[in-house]
Formats: sequence, structure tokens, C-alpha cells
Amino acid sequence: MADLTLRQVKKSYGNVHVLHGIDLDIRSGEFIVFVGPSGCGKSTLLRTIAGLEEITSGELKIDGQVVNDVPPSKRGIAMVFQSYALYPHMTVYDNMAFGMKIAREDKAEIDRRVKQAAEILQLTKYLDRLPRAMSGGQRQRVAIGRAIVRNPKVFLFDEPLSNLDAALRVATRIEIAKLKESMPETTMIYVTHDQVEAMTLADRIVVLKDGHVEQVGTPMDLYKKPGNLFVAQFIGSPAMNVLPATIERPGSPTAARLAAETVAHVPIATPASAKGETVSFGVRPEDLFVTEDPDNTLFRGQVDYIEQLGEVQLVYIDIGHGGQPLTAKLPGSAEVRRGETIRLAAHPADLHIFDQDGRSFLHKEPAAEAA
Amino acid sequence: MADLTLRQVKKSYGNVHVLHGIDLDIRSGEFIVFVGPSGCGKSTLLRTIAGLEEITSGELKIDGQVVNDVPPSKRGIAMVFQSYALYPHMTVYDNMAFGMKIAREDKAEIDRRVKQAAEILQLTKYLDRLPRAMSGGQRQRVAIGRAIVRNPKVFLFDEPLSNLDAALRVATRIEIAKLKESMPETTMIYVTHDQVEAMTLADRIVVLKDGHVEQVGTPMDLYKKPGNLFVAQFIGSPAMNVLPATIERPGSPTAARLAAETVAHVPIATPASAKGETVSFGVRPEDLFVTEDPDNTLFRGQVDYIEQLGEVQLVYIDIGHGGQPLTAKLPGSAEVRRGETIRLAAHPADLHIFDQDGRSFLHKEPAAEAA
Amino acid sequence: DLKFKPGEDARFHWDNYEALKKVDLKGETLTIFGPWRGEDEALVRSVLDYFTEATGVTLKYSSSENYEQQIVIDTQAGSPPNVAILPQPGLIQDLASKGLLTPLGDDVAAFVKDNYGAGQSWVDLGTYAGKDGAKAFYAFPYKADLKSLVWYSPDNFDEAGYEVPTTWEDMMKLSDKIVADGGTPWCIGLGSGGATGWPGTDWVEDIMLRTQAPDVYDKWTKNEIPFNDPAVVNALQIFADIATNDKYVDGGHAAVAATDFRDSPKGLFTVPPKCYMHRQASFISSFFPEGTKLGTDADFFYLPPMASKPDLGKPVLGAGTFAMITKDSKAAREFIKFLEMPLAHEIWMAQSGLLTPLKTVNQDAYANEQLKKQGEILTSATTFRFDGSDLMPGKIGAGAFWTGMVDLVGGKPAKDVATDIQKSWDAIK
Amino acid sequence: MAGSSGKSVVGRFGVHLAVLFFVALWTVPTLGILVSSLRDKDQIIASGWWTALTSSTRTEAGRLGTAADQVEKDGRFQIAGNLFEEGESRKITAFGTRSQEPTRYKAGEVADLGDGETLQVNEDGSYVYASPKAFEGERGRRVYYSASSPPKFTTQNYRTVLFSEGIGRSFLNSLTVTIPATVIPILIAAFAAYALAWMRFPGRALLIAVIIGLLVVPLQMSLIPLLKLYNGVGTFFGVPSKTYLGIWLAHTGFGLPFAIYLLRSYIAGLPREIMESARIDGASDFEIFVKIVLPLSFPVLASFAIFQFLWVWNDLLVAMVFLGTEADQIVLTAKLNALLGSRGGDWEILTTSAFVTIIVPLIVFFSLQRYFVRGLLAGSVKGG
Amino acid sequence: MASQIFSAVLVIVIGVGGCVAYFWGANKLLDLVFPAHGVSGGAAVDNLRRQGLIRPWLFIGPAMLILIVYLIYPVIDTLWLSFHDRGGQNFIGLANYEWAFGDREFRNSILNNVLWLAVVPAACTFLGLIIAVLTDRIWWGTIAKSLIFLPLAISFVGASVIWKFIYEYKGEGQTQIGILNAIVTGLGGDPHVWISIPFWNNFFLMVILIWIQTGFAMVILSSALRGIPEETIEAAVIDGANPFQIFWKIMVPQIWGTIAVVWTTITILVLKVFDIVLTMTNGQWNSQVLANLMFDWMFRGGGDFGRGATIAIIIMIAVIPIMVWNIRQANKETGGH
Ligand SMILES: Nc1ncnc2c1ncn2[C@@H]1O[C@H](COP(=O)(O)OP(=O)(O)OP(=O)(O)O)[C@@H](O)[C@H]1O
Ligand SMILES: Nc1ncnc2c1ncn2[C@@H]1O[C@H](COP(=O)(O)OP(=O)(O)OP(=O)(O)O)[C@@H](O)[C@H]1O
Ligand SMILES: [Mg+2]
Ligand SMILES: [Mg+2]
Repeated sequence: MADLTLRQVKKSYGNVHVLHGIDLDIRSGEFIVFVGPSGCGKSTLLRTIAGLEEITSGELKIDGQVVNDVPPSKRGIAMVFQSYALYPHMTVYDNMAFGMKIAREDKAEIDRRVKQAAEILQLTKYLDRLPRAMSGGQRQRVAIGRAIVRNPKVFLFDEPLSNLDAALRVATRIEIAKLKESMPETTMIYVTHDQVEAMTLADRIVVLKDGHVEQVGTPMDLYKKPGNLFVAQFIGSPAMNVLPATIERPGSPTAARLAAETVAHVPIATPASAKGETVSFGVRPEDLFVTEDPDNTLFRGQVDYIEQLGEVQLVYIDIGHGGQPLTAKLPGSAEVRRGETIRLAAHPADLHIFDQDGRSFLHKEPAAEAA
Repeated sequence: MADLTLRQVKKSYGNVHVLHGIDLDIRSGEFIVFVGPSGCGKSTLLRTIAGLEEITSGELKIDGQVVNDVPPSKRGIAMVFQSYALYPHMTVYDNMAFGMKIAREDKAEIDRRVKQAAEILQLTKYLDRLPRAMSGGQRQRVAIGRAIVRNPKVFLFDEPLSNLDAALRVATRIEIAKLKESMPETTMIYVTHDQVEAMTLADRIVVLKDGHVEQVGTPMDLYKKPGNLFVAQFIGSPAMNVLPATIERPGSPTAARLAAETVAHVPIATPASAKGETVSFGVRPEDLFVTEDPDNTLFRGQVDYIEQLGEVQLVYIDIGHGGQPLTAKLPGSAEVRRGETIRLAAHPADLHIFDQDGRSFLHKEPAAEAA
Repeated sequence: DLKFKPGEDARFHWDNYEALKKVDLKGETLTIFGPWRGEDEALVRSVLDYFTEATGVTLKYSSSENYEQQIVIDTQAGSPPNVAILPQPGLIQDLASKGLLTPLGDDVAAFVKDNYGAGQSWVDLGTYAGKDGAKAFYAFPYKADLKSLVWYSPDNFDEAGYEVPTTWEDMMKLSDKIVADGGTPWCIGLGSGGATGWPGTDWVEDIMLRTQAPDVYDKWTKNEIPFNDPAVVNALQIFADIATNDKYVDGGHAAVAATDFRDSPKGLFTVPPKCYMHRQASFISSFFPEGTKLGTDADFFYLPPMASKPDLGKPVLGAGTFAMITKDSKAAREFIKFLEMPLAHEIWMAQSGLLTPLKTVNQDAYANEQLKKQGEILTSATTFRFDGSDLMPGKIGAGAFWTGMVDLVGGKPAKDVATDIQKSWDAIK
Repeated sequence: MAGSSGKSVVGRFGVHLAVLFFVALWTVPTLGILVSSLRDKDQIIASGWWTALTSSTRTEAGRLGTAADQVEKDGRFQIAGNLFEEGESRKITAFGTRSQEPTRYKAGEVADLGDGETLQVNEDGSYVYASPKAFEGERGRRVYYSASSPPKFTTQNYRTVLFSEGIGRSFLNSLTVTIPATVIPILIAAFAAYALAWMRFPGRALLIAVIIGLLVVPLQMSLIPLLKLYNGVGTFFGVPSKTYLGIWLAHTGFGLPFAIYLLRSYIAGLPREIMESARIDGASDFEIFVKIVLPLSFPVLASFAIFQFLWVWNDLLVAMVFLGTEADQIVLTAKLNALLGSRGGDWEILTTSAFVTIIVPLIVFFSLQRYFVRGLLAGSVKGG
Repeated sequence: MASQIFSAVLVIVIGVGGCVAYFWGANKLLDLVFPAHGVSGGAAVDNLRRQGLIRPWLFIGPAMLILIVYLIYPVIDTLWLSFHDRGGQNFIGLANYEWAFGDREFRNSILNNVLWLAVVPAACTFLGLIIAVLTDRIWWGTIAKSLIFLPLAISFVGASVIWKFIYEYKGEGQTQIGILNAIVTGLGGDPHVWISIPFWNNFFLMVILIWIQTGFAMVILSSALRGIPEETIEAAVIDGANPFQIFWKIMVPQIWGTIAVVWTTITILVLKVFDIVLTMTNGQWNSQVLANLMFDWMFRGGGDFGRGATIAIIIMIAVIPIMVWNIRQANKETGGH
């Protein structure tokens, strides 16, 4: 029921420019996730949308109406703060009920909704406690509960699950997804550092960096066709391996020379002008597999360090590229040992190349090429 | 250089009993991770070790010496607080340098160590800022930096990475691992909700629940041989699927009937007395795979919901067991569609069974059986 | 810097100064605590200068807004000044009874008796019971104030054709005449911040002296007759008849308690005048509007006696300050001796309003005719009585009596007022 | 809150209006004495201070020249002169010779006073008084006139106060009393408050109770016992009993209960984790106090400093009792007090001194005001 | 002049420096006697424990010493005096207390004091809070605050002059120079002698104290308001609370402790303050209060220390409930640590 439009939204704190002109269109009912490195401006952008920070310049519209000067309470939003921002003098129950009490809703209805939210968040036992007598995770759940209880047009979440344990996180994540499903009209904007959350929850992900939007797209888009090197490395965990390569033969597929003896054939079209250009060659750790076949080998190196995660293991391989080891995510059962030399390969479809400016060749428009 | 011994450590806040007698031996130089649901007492236990909370009863020894009454500063510890606890009036630099200044260390040495820590945590740009002008993640990094800068015998970390972005989290995690390697004598105790952190960092994991220790063991131990249902479900993400089953034929392997038409053969010894007993049958989502073979099928059901994570997808399958869907983690490339009926299988070695009290049959001692 | 160069002005007893020079107090310190601040402080310092100049003593004079409180604290705590000068006999009595004063000795008492006008009454005023109950002379009178004065504007009287009354009855007739002429005869203001009410006590005391014999007055101030004795109630009633008569007083009776005594005489000088007469002590002239010339713009007459009580003569109500030794020392003794000298009085007299009962002073030293006239009233008085409220215990004279006056002008019956004051007096016995 | 809420114009406007209302209410009385301090003492009680700015028409009395000034002219005796002093820019509109009819004649009119006497008073105050007979008497005749006078202000009161002898010295004395008497209790109280808030020792609750109880002790009550003590100490050691040290300690003692009470309640509210963190960093209580608690307590330290400064600065009683009144010790309040006449009521001096003494406290207030920083604790901890 | 300034500065430096030196020095000494750095672990721990036992007393030592000398000793002296007659020489038991409760003026004072206690602290705190909140939100807040604060900086003498000119009364028909009467007559009413109207004059006197003390409440509450985490207010804004609700439900409860402090302080001040009553009415027209009554008995006309002390003791006893309540509060706060 609420779509948002941001046009050249800028925000500075004195000399510190935090947002450098954000353009974004969010459709009503969409689930948008903001991701980006710490300090890139996610919280600031969210607070701007909430109306807690004045916009330095630009325009913010909700449902087509410019809301730059509309107070937060009139924007129809609910927000979960990164620092919880619980009312320290109120019990958990009152913290959650506050918004509804303010709105003078029916007592019984308040009670019902608060209890329901408490149930979902496993807070029923703590309804009478004050925040200061709660653990970090419990406090965070109260903060979520407070937002859930209200029925806003736009939900804003700032890292709502970062202090929850894995089980609860999965459960809450699914609850949020269900909540979304039960309120198809409600727009949700969600800041997270958790790849899984971003991937599973988002209709579209907005990748931010240093106050700029790097790419907007569905999770699969960003994963499969990262628009640039930053997105490629940011989405997916562990990050995509990136190595320098030289384009030996442009066209489709492109032949890129990785090392003296290795040439990768990437099924991506490159312009003829790119010949000889030094590009960045990327492959995700999970796309690598161990091979014995020397012809098929993309990389060969010595195992530097292994992190065994049970089901999978992360293997760091020194391929002699100036310190930066290659990461491969191999099945937990794969028999690799530290110090051993192994060969790794990947399917050509899983390879990526980026030009010198970090832009993906996939996304290059013909116009740009002509210029 | 410091081993810790906890004997029947109890802690209550008035009527609220938080820790119910913790027994734990931590060897010098070990990396211990505490995990457990939110509110189970992890932070409290950590604070108890730090000396910030007085122990209600029991005994805490560091290096064989009872330290119940030793003030925190004399325990040789450093701690990263879950709520950061930064000095709001000091710059990032001063926050980090504070401990060393107090210890009257050499100026140049302080500078070197602070700068080094800032480098690792990507805080160099912010050294002159006050905490209030920093993002959540940045604050958390300062808190970590403050602990790193000092050179304690015991490191205590309370969810130090929960506000960091994926890339930084991996980087910091590896830094912590390296830190540990470079200080083999330093004991580290680490609270986290992140399975990956727990699995990759820990020498041993301590699983807590409601103020009790559930199980202590290496990550692989806990993953492969969970001592009880709670640990089984807590370790691994998404959690292990658990369904009721009846022991049809005890012994080794045990035949357990899952449904009218399915019997699983689990290579775990069960006592004869268990025949007919209703047990819990567990299988991890990542151990399930799609099969066409009806003989090999463990479960058969309709796909309820799919979470596509790129490399893998989480598939929730309704197998008619009263609402609770079965979760399977399938390769991202597996072609499953919502509504489709699929069959799933698992290798017998990946199956688990637990008795009515939730204890794993694997861990049952003969004595218990005799009784 | 001496105000008048020694030897230059024949009005002064310069021989005193020469005698003083023989007293050597070099290296000694004399602390004096007095009630005078502001302009008065400058005056008293001009007198003290002669003492310091001649003797070489180091003299420290100080005063305070709360001098009453201050002297109690200082004496009680054992850090009194050498000499305290205070205007309240009640307070002096209290200090004496606590043993905080040093007797001045019989020769000083004899001096006062011999050299002061109405000497014995001054000696009586300075004599109190000490801690042991024995009576001794403690307080040396220095500087007197005349209270029985009525101030008026000669121009206004001339214009309206009013005559200065010589009897109480005439004065009341004049009041009625003024009312008949459309004017208001009296300005009365009892306001004085925390001391509100005291000007009323002066009225009552003056009336007491004009309706009763002096010994009744003395008994009254000692509570030997009760406050609600008909004699006192009568005096209260006479005052009440004036002060609560809305036609008689400027602003009506409500204004009486509310108007500050310092502001009240100003009605004499407004155009048209708000009132024609104002009964107040001699000091009040310093609160007249700036530029008011005494004798020309303002004048006074003696508050007349009652023709119906001819035997009472011309009683005068007055006040004064007393010097006493709170910490004995040679310098303190010498200072008292200095006060015996006419010079100590003349220096101040020559500048402004110091009246003195000391007979040896050169009357020509008075700065102006006005003062001289006041001096005459003082000397021609058949009866001199000290301000009664100052003689009563502090709780009464500076408490219940004041409150009673406020109540009285507020309309409370005179008898009730008197009874209440008597009750308070009973409470402190 | 500033930028975030209340963005609606009406809300903003209302806030401004409300503050304006309070400020007006609070300022009017003060404005009253400010204006009064600039008027002369007769004006102060003649008309409301709020009329001081408007030019007023007042009826006044003046006196004509005396017989000595008369000149004979054409057989008539004349006294001529001016009712105003030179340079006065007032205008007479009417005059009269009887106080009951002070404005009987218009300015410039020749009034017939009977017996052939005439009087003419002009707008500019000049007059001619004539009579066929020679004037007699020493007193000049009174005339009344109504003159419009422009608002009149005088700096005389300020000159009286500011240029009175020794005022500079007593200003210094006041500062010498006030500064240590403000700083010492802050230091002592802050340490005590920290101990009472964050350190564990037996009897803590009792101590807090006693301190709250001591808040009520009336100052006047302790003066005599203390002075006795001082005198005792003074005589015993052969030192003067009225010293700066003595008054500092006295002011410290009187200010201490409030200081401890106020500071303790603030310091107890600081986030526990910060303190714990410092403790783990190895800081001793002394270091925690100096490096963490003191900087974080600035707002409350500043508040207390302001009040203590005020009390001491405006105090007269304690200074009179514990300090001498000689030039080297007399404080500003006592000095100003001495400027008042013995019977008080010098409104003009009172109002002026009130303004003279107010300046220093205001400077203190303004300079400390900036320590009331918003969000001193921001960014330190998260959670409720 | 220069040398005076120099000596003044010197005296100040010595005074303040001495105090700093004590704390620094005592702490250093403690560290020297029981060293915690540079000794073996066990000894260090023991020393630390000893330090922990001693240090609190080092911190509160000076405060206690001064409190004992400057307040506790006088209190005991007063208690002793209250059992003695006016000169403080003869023991008379409880006679003074008997007298007090039989005294009409004393009872009247108690009633008035109750009135004062009910009105002044509440009014000051409430107004101070409102003003603190409002001025925080406007650009000229600092100026506004200073103006509200101004009365506090005026001496009592100055203040009483100010209010004298407000309540000043001139007879009907004359120009009113008191602004209150000028307004009343301007509106067509009759002028009144405000401070002489029994019962109501209490309120006219209270207004003065409120006028003075609101600045005090404002300053303290304003510093407390600034400690409120911004985010809780933001959360409330988003929850849809209007400014009033934010004020009452979010801000006020969070600074409740400070409000209690302000309230307590002003309550105690009310019990103590006598200057206003003394200078305005000196207790006449039934406006007497305990503190002024005490002052009266203590110093007027030589004084009666016994009765003065008795009233002082009674005033102190009146504070006990406030003490108890505060201690509860304090224990609640520090319960966690
Ligand atoms: N001051 C207190 N008074 C009462 N109960 C408390 C207090 N502090 C914590 N608790 C309770 O103690 C339990 C353990 O808290 P703790 O902070 O140790 O949990 P935790 O395991 O760290 O949780 P999380 O992962 O959410 O941080 C919680 O249930 C909490 O509600
Ligand atoms: N008040 C402030 N003044 C100056 N700079 C600020 C202020 N608040 C935030 N910043 C800066 O703005 C940038 C963006 O902050 P923001 O909180 O939006 O980051 P974020 O993306 O939410 O980070 P995180 O994931 O760590 O929470 C950061 O670099 C931060 O240091
Ligand atoms: Mg953020
Ligand atoms: Mg925790």
C-alpha cells in the first residue's frame, strides 16, 4: 500500500557526507534489503526514510507524495533500531504496547497483539521484566516485537537479528517472511549483514557502498550477474576470488589468460577493443571443485589453511598470487590436507570478468562500448 | 598461560537463577566458544569469569588459584562487551589506548599497537572520531580493537562480530583465528550465535541451555555426535530435522520405523530393552538428497516453500507430520519447484536417534543400560 | 584626612584633641561594630578619624545590614568587637545578662549623670543586670534621636491658611479642617520590610507619654502593668482612631501598613499634596525628595501635648545609640573616654543630624537651625523617655508589638491587640 | 528531539510562543529593577517603572526667586528667572500658585494674583513675577506647574556603586572567596559521590541517609558553634580566626550535602558497562573516577558549580561572620551593603547593586552552559 | 592592583591546589603502601583487596570530616541547646518542645509551611521541567534559559526589592507603581495590599520563591534531559507519540531520579528559606513560617537559643520522611551494583 521513491537523496553531518545522492524506487509491498559494508550509510538511509534525519537535499516520496517535511509519526512506518532503543522505564509488555496505546486502540486488542508477538519471539516469560534485566538477544527481540505489534504501511528493520542465536534467527527470519506474506501490501525495508537473510527475504537487494547505490536487483541477479566487482565480492560468502587476467581473445567466449599456463574460456562477450586489456577474473569459492585433470585445471596450489564447518570446508590455497590466497568451498567430506597441492576447476558458466573499472562485461551496454 | 576451572558456579539475580552450577575445565591456550539460545546465560557466565559479577556460590580458579574475590583488573583478562561499552567521551584512539595508558606503557608502543589494531579492523580513518559519530559496526570494531590492543592471558569476547558485514566478519574472524595462533598461550572464550564462527574458531564448544552445560566438545564432535536432542538441533543451520519413530529392531544397526511404509536402518547400537520404544529420529537438512529410488526413500512429500540462497537452496517439504515441515538443503542447481512431490534420502551414517529423554543412544553408557 | 583641621574652627573643643594626643595607643587595634552604614558610616568615620589620628590606634569599624544578628553571633561565639554601638536597650540588656558586656565603671556613670541633660535617666538607660544579677553601668549614650516631631510643608500650610497646632486637641481640629477642605491630614506608613509595624509603636509611645504619667510609661515598658491595661488600650485606640480613619490617612487605612515608612513622607511634597502632616523622628528628613530644603520646603513642629492633661507638661520621646565594651582593652577604655569629650559630638553635629544630651558641647556646632531647634526641644523637654519598644524584650518590642500595630491598623480592636501582645509577653517570661 | 519531531509549523510556533510567555513572565520583575536602577530615587516611587520610557506630564512645584532678586522697573517690582535649570528640555503647559489648583493658568498667560501682583510663566520655564509693592521675606514664592518631561534616565546610581572606594578590591576578595569555595566542594563531593554510588563499603546506605538529613541544617544554626571553634583554633595556634581558608571550608561544609546528593544521583546513573570496561582495562577506582566519571559528569558538575558559585557570590552572612570587614577581606556584597543607608530603603542603590552583582554569575552561567551537552553518553552502550 | 590580583590568584591556587593534592597524594600513597603493580600476583591481589577496603574512605574522608565539623557538630550543639533555656545555661528538659506545640504562632507556621511544601516544590519542578524541555527545542533556548535563570543570580535583597515593586500598593485613585495593582486597576478592579491578605498572602510570597527557584529546577532537569538516549525518543516519535506523550511517557519517567532530586532539594529549601518571609512580611498577617520563626527566636533582641534550636530540630525532624523515601530510591538505583 505504500511505494517509496528516492531522488538524489543526500545527507551530510557537517563535513561528513554520508549519502551521496541515492535514487531508488520501491514498489508497494516489496521486501527490500539494504546491504553494504559497515559504515556505508545503511542505517542513515533507513533513518532518512523514517524521517528521523532531515534530508540535506533531494526528495523522498511515499505514495507519490513528497514527505521530506512530514514528521515520522505521519509516515505510517514502524522501525526496529540497531541499538534497540527500548524504553528503559517500561516493562517488555509496555514497550510493545506503547505504540498501540498511543493510538488509543482497544485494550483487548492491544493485549492480544502483544501476547501474539511475544509468543512468536519467545518473550512470554519476560513480559513483566524491565529491559535492563534482559540479555542482549532478549532486548533485541523486544525491539522487533514493538514493531510487529503495530500495523504500519512501511516496516523498517535495522539489523534486527544480529544478536539472536542461530535457531531463533532462522525462526524469526521465517516469521518475518510469513509476516510479509500475510501483509502483502506492506513495504518492508531491511538492513542486514547476513547473506542468508538477505538472500532469503529480499525481493530485491540494494547494495550500498560509501553512500552510493552500487546495484539493485533480485538476490539471484546479484549473485549470478553482479554488476561490478564490489557487488561480486560483497554478495556471497566467502567472497568471490578475484585475480588479474589478460584478455587474450575477445569475443564470445572470451579467452582470458590467468597465468603463464592457464587460459580460461569465459562465455561472456567482450568487445574487440578489449584485447590485451588487464581485467579482473572472478570465481566463487563454491563454484570451485577439485580436479585431477591437468587440462581442466584453473588453479593449482598448496593448501594453506582449512576451516572445517561440518557439511562443508573452506580451503585456502596459495596459488602464488602475492599473498592473497584463493578460497574454495569444498564438500565437508573432500579429503584435503594442509600443505597438499591440489588442482581446482570451475564450470565456464560460473566464471566472471570485470573491466579495469570493475564493471562487469555482462552489463556493459553497447553505447558504452561505442564511446 | 592460563587455565580456568569452574566448579558448581552459580549465579542468581535475586530470585532469578541464571546459572545453575556450571562445571567446566578450560585448558591454557584453548579457544572455547559458548553457544546457546538467547538468554541462556552466556553473557552472565562470561561476566562471572571476568569478575564483573560476583559468584553466588561455587568456585572459579584461574591457573589453579581461586579468584572468586580477585578484582577484574588482576585476572589478566580483556573483554569485548556485547553492548560495546565504549568510553563516549574519548576518541577511538583513546578508547583503544586507555588500557595501555593505565598500565603506563611506553607511548610509542601504545601508538604502534593501536595503529596496528586499527589497521586490522579498518578503523584507521576513524581514529579521531567519537563513538557517537560512528555506525553500529564501527563501534563494535572499536570494542574489539580495545581488547586486542592489550595482551591479556584470557580473552573474553561477547558476540564480537554480530554487527559486522559478511566480508568484514570473515576477515575479522580470520584475524581472530590468526591472533589466536600468534598467541598460542592465550586462552580465549568467545560467545557467538554464528554457527560458522563457532565451528571455525573453536577448539571446543560449550553448549549452554538455561544456565546448564548441555555438552562440551570439539565442533566436529558436536556436529557429528550430538549428545542430546537439544545440541543436535542447536548445532547446524538450519536445524536438524527431528521426527518421532519407533524402534522396530534394536541392536546394531537399529531399525526404526518412521512411517507406515518407511523403516530406516541406523548404524547405532540400541539395547534390546529399547524395542518398541518411541524415539526421536534426526537427520540434518544438508544430509538429505533427492532420490528417485522408492526403496531408498526416507521421506516423501510436497514442496511447501523454497528459499534460494544461490549456491544452495532450502526446501521445506510437507511430509504430513502435523504441520512441522521437513527442511532439506539442496544444491542451488537442483530443480525443485513449489508444489512438486519429491523423495528424499540420506546415508545411514548421517542418521541420529535419541531416546525419550532426548539423550543420544550413541553416548549412552553401558552402565545406564544395565540400570 | 580630618574633616575639620584641628585648631581652625572655633566651634570645636580642640583642647580635647590635644589631650587625646597624649594617649598613646600605637600598635593597638580597636574594633568597633556599629549600626551606621552608608552616609552615616562616612559621618561616624569622620569622628573616629580624630581618635585614630591622635592616638595612633588601628581602628576597624564595621557594620552590617543584620547587625542585630551579627552582634549576637559575634559575642556568643567569643569573637566580639572591642566596642559595640547599638540602638536597642533590649538587646543590650540581653547581652549584659549573658555576661557579654564589661561594666564601664562608676566614674563613667557619674560623668553621664553630671554632664548629660536629664542625666539620671540616661544612667538608668545604661544600667543593666549582669550575669550575676548585679546591676552595673554598661552602655554609654552617644547620639540621640528625637521622635516627637511632626513634619509639614510650610508652603502648604500657608496656602491653606493652617496654623501649627500647639495642643493635641488643636491638631485634631486641624485634621478635621483639612478633611473638610477636601484634603488628607496624615501620611502614615508602617512598612519596613521585616520590621513592618515599628512606626506605629512610636505613635503609641508618644500618645502614652501624652496621656499617662511617665512612671506609667516606665511600668508599661517593664510590663509591670499589663499591655492590656486600660491606659495602654486607650493609647492604642487614639492611634487607631487616626490610622484607621480613611479620611485622615493618605491612601486609606489599607495603605498604612503597606506603605513603606521611607516613602510615606513624600506625600507632603507632591502637587497637590497628598497629606499635610507626618509624624516621624528626626532622621526622616533624609528620605525627603532630593532638593528639599529643610526650613524652607519642609519643617517640623513638636508633637503637641494634650491640653486636657496639663500636668504632663511637654514629654519627649527619643532614642539613641549606646556604646559598650564587648571586649575589654586599653583602647576600648580610651575610646569611651573619647566619647565623653565634646569634640566627639561636635564633629558629627557640625555635619548633620547628631543630637546630643551632652551639655558641655558647643551648641553652635549644630550644622543648621533645624538641628538647633531639635536640640532645643530635647533640652526644653520636661519628660524624656526612651523609645518604649526598644526597652521591651526583643520578642515584644521587635515582634509582637510590631505585629500588633499591623493588626491594629488592619482593623483589629485595640483591646484584642493589647491582649495578644500581653499573651506573647507572658510566653517569654 | 530537536530536529526530529514537532516539525509541524503550528507545533513550532506554539513552542516559541510558550517560551516567550515564560520568559516574559520571568523577566518582567527583573526588567523592573533594571529600569528602576536607571532612574533616580524620587522617580522610582513616584511612577511605575513601566512608564519610564514614555514622556510624562508631571505637576511639580518650583520656587520663585526671593526678595533679594527683585528689580524695580516702572514702579513695579519684578522678580524674573527660570524655573528650570539650564539645559532642561521640558515644556510647561500650565501653572498655578495654589497647590489645590496647580494648573489654573496656561503657559504664557499673565496670572492676576490680586493686590496687583501678576505672574507670567512661559513654556520654557522663564517667569516674571511683578508687584506694585516691594517683595519681602526670605522664602521665594511657590509656584506649581505642569510640565511634560521626556523620559529621564541616569547612570548616577551605577556611578555611585561602581566608583565607590575599594569596590575593585572587594570584587577581587569576592572572587578569592568564591572560586575555591566553588571548586573545593566540587572536588570533595565528586569523590564522595563516586564512592557512595559505585564503591562497596560498610555503612554506605547510612551515610547517604545522613547526608540527605544534613541538607536541611539551617545555616544560621551552625554559625555560632563554628565561630567558637574557629576562635578556639585561632587562639590555640595563634593565628587569626578570620581567614580565607576558614570561609572556604565553611562554604564547602554548607554546600557539601547538596553537592554530594546531586552528584551521587547522577553518577549512579552512568552506564555500568563503561565502568566495568575500565575496570577490566586495569583502571583503579581513582583512575576510573578521574578519567571516566569526571568527564562524563560534566553536565551535573556544571550545574552544581553554577549554584555553589551563586550562593557564595551572593552570600553576605557567612562572609560577615567568617571574614573581616577590612579592605583586604571585605567581599562585594558586604561592600555594597555598606553603601546602603543605615535605615535601608535606598532602592536605587539596591537595584543597582543587584545588577552589578548579577554580572559575574551570568558570565559563569553562560560559560558553563555549554557543558550541558546533549548525548554525552551517546554511542557508548546499546540496549535499554 | 597588580599585586592584589597576584595575591588573590596565589591564594586561590593554594586553596584549590591543596585539595587536588590531597586526593592525588592520598591515592599515590595508597598505591605505594599497598603496591598493585610490579609485585607478585598473590601479593598484588591482597594489596588490591586492602586498597579496596581503604580507598572508599580516602574518597569520602574529606567529605565526612567537613560534614562532621560543619554540620554534625552544630546539629548536636543545637540538639543540646534545645533542652536548655534562652541563655543555653540551664537544662530545662522538654519544656521548649512543650512550649512550641502550645504556641499559636508556631502552629500557624506549621500550617503555612505545609502549604508552602505542597505548592512550591511542585510548581518549581513542573515549571522548570516544562521550560527545560521547551527551550531545548528552539534556537534561542540558551538565551531564554539565561533569562529564566536570572532571578537565581539576584541576591535576596535584590529580589525582595523587585517584588516590593510588584506588590506595591497605593491608595485607591492614586497612580499605582506596583505592576500587579496597576494591572488590576487597569482592568477595572480595586487595588489590594496583596501581602496582607491572610492566607492568600502565603501564595504571593510563594510566587517569589517559585520565581527564583524555577531556574534551579530548570538547570538541573535540563542537564538530565540531555542524558536521555535520543533513540528512545525517536522510537516514540515513530510509535506515533505526540510531543506531550513523549514528554510525559518517555522523557519524564527516564529522568524520574533527577526529578526526585530537584523536588527533594526544593522541599528542603522551603523548610529552610526565611529571607523572603523576613523581608516581605516578617511573618505578619499570618504568614509566618518555621524557618523565619526560628530565625526570630534565635537572633531577635538577643535571642532565645533554646527555643530557636527547638524549632530548628523540629524542622530537621520534618525531613525524615523525605530522607527515608530518598534512601529507598537510592537503594533501588544502586541495587544492581
Ligand atoms: N539484572 C538482571 N536481573 C534479572 N535477570 C537478569 C538480569 N540480567 C540478566 N538476566 C537474565 O539472565 C538470563 C541470562 O542472561 P544473559 O545476558 O547471560 O544471556 P545470554 O545468554 O548472554 O543471552 P544473549 O545471547 O541474548 O545475549 C536472561 O534470561 C536474562 O533475562
Ligand atoms: N553523527 C555523525 N557525525 C558524523 N558522521 C557520522 C554520524 N553518524 C554516522 N556517521 C558516519 O556515517 C557513516 C554511515 O553511518 P551508518 O550508521 O549509516 O552506517 P551503517 O551502514 O548503518 O553501518 P553499520 O552496518 O556498521 O551499522 C559512517 O561512516 C559513520 O561514521
Ligand atoms: Mg547501522
Ligand atoms: Mg548476551
